[in-house]
Amino acid sequence: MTATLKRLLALLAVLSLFAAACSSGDDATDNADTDSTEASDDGDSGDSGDDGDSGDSGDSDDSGDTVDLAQGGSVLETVKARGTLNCGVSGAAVAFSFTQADGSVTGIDADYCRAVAAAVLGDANAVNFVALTAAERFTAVAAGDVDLLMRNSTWTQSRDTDVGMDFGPTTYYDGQQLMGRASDGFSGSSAVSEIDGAVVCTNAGTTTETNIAELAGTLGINITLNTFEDFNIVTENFIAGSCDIITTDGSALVGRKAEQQPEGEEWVIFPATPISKEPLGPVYGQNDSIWADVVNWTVYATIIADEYGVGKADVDAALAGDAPEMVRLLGGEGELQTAMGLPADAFYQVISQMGNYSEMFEANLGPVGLVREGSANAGWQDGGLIYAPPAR
Amino acid sequence: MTASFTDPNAALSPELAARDDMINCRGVKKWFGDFQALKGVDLTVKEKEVMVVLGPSGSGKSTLIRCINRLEVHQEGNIIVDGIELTNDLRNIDKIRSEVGMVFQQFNLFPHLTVLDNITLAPIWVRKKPKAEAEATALELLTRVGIPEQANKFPGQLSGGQQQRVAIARSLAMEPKIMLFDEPTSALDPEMISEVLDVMKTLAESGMTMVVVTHEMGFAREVADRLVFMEEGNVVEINEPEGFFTNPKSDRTKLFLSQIL
Amino acid sequence: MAAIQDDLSMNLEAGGVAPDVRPDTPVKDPVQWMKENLFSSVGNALLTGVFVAVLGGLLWWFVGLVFKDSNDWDAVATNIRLLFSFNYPAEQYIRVWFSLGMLLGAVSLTAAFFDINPSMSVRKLGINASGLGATSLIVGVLPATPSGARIVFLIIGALFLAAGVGTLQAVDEPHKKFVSFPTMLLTFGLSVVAFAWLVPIGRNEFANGAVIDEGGFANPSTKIPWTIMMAILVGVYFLARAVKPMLPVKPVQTFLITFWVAGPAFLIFLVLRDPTFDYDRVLKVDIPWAIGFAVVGGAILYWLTKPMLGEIGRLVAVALLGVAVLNWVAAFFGWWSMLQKTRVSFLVLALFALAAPTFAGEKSARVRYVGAWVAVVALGHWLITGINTTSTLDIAAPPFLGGFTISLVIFYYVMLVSFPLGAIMALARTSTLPIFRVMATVYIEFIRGIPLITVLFFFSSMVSLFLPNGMDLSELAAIFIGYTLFSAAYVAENIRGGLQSVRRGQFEASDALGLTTSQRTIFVVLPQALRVSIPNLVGQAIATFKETSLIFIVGAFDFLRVANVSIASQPDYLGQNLVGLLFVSAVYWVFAYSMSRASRSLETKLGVGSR
Amino acid sequence: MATAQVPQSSSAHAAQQRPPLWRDAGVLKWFAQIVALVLVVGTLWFLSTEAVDNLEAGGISPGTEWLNGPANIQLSEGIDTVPNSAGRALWSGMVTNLRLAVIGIILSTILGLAVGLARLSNNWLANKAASIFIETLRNIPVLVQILLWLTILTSIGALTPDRGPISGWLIISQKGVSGPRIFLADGFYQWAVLMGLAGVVTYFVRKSLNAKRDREGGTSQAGKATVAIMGVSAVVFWFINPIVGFLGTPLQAISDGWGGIPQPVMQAILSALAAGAAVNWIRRFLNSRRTPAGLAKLTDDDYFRMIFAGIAALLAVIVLWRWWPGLSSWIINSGSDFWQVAADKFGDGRGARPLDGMKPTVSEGRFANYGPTGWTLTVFAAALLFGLVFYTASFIAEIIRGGILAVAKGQTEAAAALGLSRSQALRKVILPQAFRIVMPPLGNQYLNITKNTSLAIAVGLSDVVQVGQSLANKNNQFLTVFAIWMLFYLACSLTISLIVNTINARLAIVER
Repeated sequence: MTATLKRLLALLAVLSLFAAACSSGDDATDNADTDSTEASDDGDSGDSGDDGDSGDSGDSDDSGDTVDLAQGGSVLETVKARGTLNCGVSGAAVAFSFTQADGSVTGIDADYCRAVAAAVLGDANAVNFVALTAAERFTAVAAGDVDLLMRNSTWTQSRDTDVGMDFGPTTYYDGQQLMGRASDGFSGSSAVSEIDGAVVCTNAGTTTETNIAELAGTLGINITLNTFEDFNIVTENFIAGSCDIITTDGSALVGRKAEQQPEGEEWVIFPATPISKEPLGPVYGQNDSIWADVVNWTVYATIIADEYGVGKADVDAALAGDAPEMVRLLGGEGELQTAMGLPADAFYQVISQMGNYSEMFEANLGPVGLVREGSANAGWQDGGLIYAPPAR
Repeated sequence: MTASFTDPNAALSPELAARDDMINCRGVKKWFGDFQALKGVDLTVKEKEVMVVLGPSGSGKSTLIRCINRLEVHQEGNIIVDGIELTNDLRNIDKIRSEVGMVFQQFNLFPHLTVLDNITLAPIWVRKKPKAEAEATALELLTRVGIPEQANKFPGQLSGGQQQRVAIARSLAMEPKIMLFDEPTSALDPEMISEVLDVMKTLAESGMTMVVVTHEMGFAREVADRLVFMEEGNVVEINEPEGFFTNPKSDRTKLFLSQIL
Repeated sequence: MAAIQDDLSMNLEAGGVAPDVRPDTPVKDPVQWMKENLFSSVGNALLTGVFVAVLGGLLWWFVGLVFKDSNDWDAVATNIRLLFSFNYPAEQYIRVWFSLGMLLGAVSLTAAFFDINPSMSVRKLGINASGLGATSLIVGVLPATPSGARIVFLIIGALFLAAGVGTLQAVDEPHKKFVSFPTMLLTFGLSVVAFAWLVPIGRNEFANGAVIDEGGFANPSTKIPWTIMMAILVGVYFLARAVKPMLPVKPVQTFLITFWVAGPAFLIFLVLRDPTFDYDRVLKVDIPWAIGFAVVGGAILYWLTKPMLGEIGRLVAVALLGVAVLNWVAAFFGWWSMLQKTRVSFLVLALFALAAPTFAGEKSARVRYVGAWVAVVALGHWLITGINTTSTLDIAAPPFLGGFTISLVIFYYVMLVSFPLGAIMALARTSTLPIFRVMATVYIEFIRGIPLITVLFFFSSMVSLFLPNGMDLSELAAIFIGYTLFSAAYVAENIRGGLQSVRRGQFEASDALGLTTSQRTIFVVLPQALRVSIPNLVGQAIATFKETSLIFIVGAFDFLRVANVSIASQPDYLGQNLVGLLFVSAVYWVFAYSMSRASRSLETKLGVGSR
Repeated sequence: MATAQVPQSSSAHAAQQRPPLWRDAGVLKWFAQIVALVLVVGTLWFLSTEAVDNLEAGGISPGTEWLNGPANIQLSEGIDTVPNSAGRALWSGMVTNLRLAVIGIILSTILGLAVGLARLSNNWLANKAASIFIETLRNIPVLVQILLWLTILTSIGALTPDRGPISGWLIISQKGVSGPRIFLADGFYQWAVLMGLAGVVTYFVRKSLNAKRDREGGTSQAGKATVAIMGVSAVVFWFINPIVGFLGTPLQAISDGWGGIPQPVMQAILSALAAGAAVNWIRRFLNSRRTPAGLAKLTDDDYFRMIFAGIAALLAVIVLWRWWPGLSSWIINSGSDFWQVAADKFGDGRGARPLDGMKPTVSEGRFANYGPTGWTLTVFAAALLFGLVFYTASFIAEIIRGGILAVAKGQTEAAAALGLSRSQALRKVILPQAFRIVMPPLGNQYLNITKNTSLAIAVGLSDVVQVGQSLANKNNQFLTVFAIWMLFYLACSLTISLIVNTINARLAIVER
């Protein structure tokens, strides 16, 4: 017995040391590929040296080279070297990105992750989806845990300037809306001032919470505001009747209404006169214009293809076709794409594997009842805001 | 201060007087907070001498021998054991502890170790002896104290007398020059006392230097070279056994003897 | 049910209030039994009435909850994989099965080599089966049960009741006859296999999110592995029993303990991470360094363990420690660069050197000590090299998975690290040195005074603030560190309880024998203290396990988040929180309950209660 | 111990040899401790400077000023759902925590006691039901239980104006539970002062009655007298309580006087207190080392202790004058505020009724919601409370069962031999003894329930953690927010352990 105990103790002591060693080694690896921005600022300071050689200790010399390259380079190089794209998503946002039973992620945000992977790596499936909560998403971008964040994140001034990240072109123009019950006397034309005395529920840690509180103050109405960490509980409580009104981005409300409205009850979404503007789009690390170009032009490529009506099916025809902008975009004249470090057929891959903007919209947002026509998400020719600079 | 100065070398037989000092206490004082347990004890124990310390409870007997092993730290005076003075010096403390064995009233065997492991623990880890050698010694010692068959049992499975004999064997395994006994028989049932005392007698006959705190008068009379009587932190009388029992010098000793005999 | 029956009898044995049930009490006839146990007095009869109403009402309500119209149990059945391993790639699943197989094999080996043979008397078996049958019958009769399930419940209830009562009637003196452990193991294995092959679960084959197999029965990729798992569980046990007489038991036991402490870490690391070594670099850099440390360090340690070396050894050890610390300081300020693992190795060497006098001794002991050092070097260098190497696996949240696996992994690592940390703090808190004591006390009481959730928030959102520029921790690592520091304070309190139960005499006896303070602590005090605190430590482990659910709040994709958020966000199962939560409760319950049962039998075995 | 030895009584023996430093146990142990202390303090110092640097690089200066700034958030429920400052929002959250903790402690104790006793019952069914309760609930994580309760409770049924079960008195719906509310009205503080006086009178009457009984035998009428005096005074004072309204003036004077203390004076007083404490400690310490023969030998240990006491006092003084002078003015201001609040309670215009009550109502308007008149537990608070109470009760039941079983069997037998019934034996013999065994673990559970109120964030309830989290998400003042959480919970823990320790000490004395 003693012998066993003795050995056990000795072993535990050793193991605790290892655990300490492991965790330090661990974060070293975490940094090795993503730490480039900080490290490059400090030049050859002690910290970066520390990370560098711990990364070295396991990797071969060429991995060391990668780190060197990345020091002055872009996320683009890192992604190419890694062979997969780390893409931050919500994992729990209906129609935008949700986790399926087999672990795959579906939704328009997820599709844009795939589109970027198709552009950079030629394979739409070379994506690691990292599910992130609202609270941790921006830290993940700033720390480089993800290369790209597609997590219905609103582009705001403070976020753009503050926290070490940049925003790409908007992929969905959203706006905060409210949803109530028809049985409470609401209609599609109800005004916010009518919710006096209501129990309003929304999700915590987002702009919607602040918006509704401020609005209630401005309108001088009394509301009880309950906030929850995730929107499922909000909807649950709305169904149960514990909440009178729920509010979040209009797209989510439409989705919830389409999927969860019980039999015999009528939910109404208040008019789209926005309480707030919520432009949603890709987010990436600050001051990396190479990577920003790649992401932005992937989005633009889907929009331009949409303008020309070129989808998955007719992409080959378009490549051989006579619209010069489209031919250029699809890599007919390769230098535009190669100039930004992508293969010439990058956007050909995007359109052929993922389709154009319309196709992605219809495939993901259509089923939950969201329509482009008449909304801000219509193409610019149809009076919407979806617009891309020319590919020249 | 109670001033009953006793000569530490009193009542020494010429044979003993010729030998070297093993333990030498000079003016040892010890306080527990406000309570003074030792009030200046002077004592000399000669090589191979068996000294029995008597006295009513609370008289400082246990404190004295615990100071000799530095289980308690004395605050004033000097204690020199086998030529080494007890100070804060780690090396000296280690040296003395491995030379002085101690047997406790409550045995203090390690309940989670077998008898054999109890005995070999210190020889292996303190004396750095090979395990096989330590075990051989342990078995030999167990034979000497008369319980070789109990080697693989746990202390909880032994009777009190057997446990105390294991405790003695455990101390002896360190090959101490001096053995301290702190009331070794007072936690035992009467029928077990003799088996422990017999072991102690054998040990005394083999020439071990021993300091024994006990209430066993028969043992004291039979085995001791000298008797020390303590009261209230002072040494009241030092005498050889016959003189102590038949013709005590101090009144306090007489009173004590009359109560106890 | 079975377990509760156990509790009942335990209560009767332990309780001074209830009468003892002697093992040879004959089985009474039901009327007499009811008279004694339910209607012994008017008050008792009244109580029985009240509880019949309460229990019946609760059962009715619960059955209604489980079979509510709006519940779609397909949500759980379809998402089982998501719940347990989140988005772990399906084509790599063989690794998960491999590690599960290792663990099950270890369970069997442990049972065989530690003689763990829980057996159940036939009487208890019969009573449990009848109880289960009766409950099932009642559920079948309740109006809340949907008509489809009603028949199943009635049939199962009737079968179990008949089997239970039949067993009790057929076997005479059923309390003296026992069902052996191998039989129970075999029955369990066969039941699981039968369940996998015979019970339809449905919706289980996917192609990129779309269900392509709506068939009723679990698909072969689940059935066959489970059959193999059960074959391992049962087969390894019988194999081990067969070879046990030929093998030395002690070393196997030591190996098994080592496996249970360190094995899961290896499985997580090796099987779920799979480093791709660059062998050129391994040969040129890693192996030479490891050999260098092993040889030079071994020589130093061999010299340091010389008996009676004196303070020169201590000085050398302190000097080594100085060098080791300096290396870290240098790394911090960028004075000179060095491989991370050399820094770690220096530190470990210094600690080994400091501990050397404690383990000093004759030649064989010294060789053993050096051997331990070499093993540590080999292991450590391999681990660090592996960790710093890219993995062949594309898992979204390296190095862990999500779902239940992450709960288990966090639980395992937290316990592994907080245990030694807690032991050190407990020693510091009971030490006689005032500054150590005050520091440990302040830390422990501070941590115990605040809720875990605030600690997790602090670490998940603030750790990067406290680190120098350029250093960063992943979210999960931060959570893990926070949870470990939290848990260590509780572990320390439990061990302190054990330390205080070690009697003063033990210390004195050790001192009298000349053991040094560290020898006294390692060989005498800690073993006794740990044994006393085992039940409390297991209790603490259960609490730690349950509280892994709190990482849900700081945003980790653990079991609870998958059930409550991820599944409820799938268009097919929008809003199916209730079924997810019920399933999560059931799984947590099974694990926590088995752990508490195990700890209770451990307590009885160690006789801690009777001390 | 190893300091230079100056023999005081006799020079017959040589001085103790001082060992070399690296072998001196006394020096070594202090050396190791100081090194450890320096390492820990150094690491903490390094980390905190890093934190401050990092924060300032991000344009945030950690501090407390923002607590007085606007909150910009709305709370779900609490004493103030639209707080006008961040500090007020946090305070409102703390009150929510405390309310939940107190209600939770009371309910879980009652439930736990019931289940624990049922677990010991001879009735097979009661016993079994109790063990199912315990084994089910304590093995499911409390967070999961809370979320389950939320799902379950929101399916109760819609709130309508005439909803029951007792319409107008008790209303249960998926928006929560509402019942009549009793609250302290204006006259309460006057009434409380008068009742305190009545209490003093009762105390002396009881004392004399008990003394009489001891002298003359028979039964004392103390119990009846207590009921009579307190009952009569309660009724009488209910109507005449405004007569003590004059107390407002002296309290106001105390408040003004306290607020008038200049800051340096307060600093000086506090410094003097710190220094005095250190001197007092050293004096007491030296006294404990004093012997009839004079001062005993002081060891190195003792010197180190005294030096540390001095350093601690010095640090306190430096903190007071140099690092945190605001502490003194805070003590002055809040002390003054405290007396001011007390004075206000007795000010003019206070009505005569000590207590008041209102029935629950359902608000008129577009939505059916509970009105402010009743005592309302929203469904979110209810889910949290149910989760906490059921989970904790399962532990309390086990503690109580264990405590009762731990009371020796002989006690039960002796009680039976005296002819006490089972319930009497339980009430008079076993429970009082079990209580003492049960108290410390029970205190632990109370602490747990208090700490677990922080799970309110999972059901969207605005407790101190949720409010702090929302605020910190907006202004990144995580450090201050965490410090506030810490202080709040540590204060709760200390209070609870203080109460439990006091009760335990009292019980221990009573038993002997």
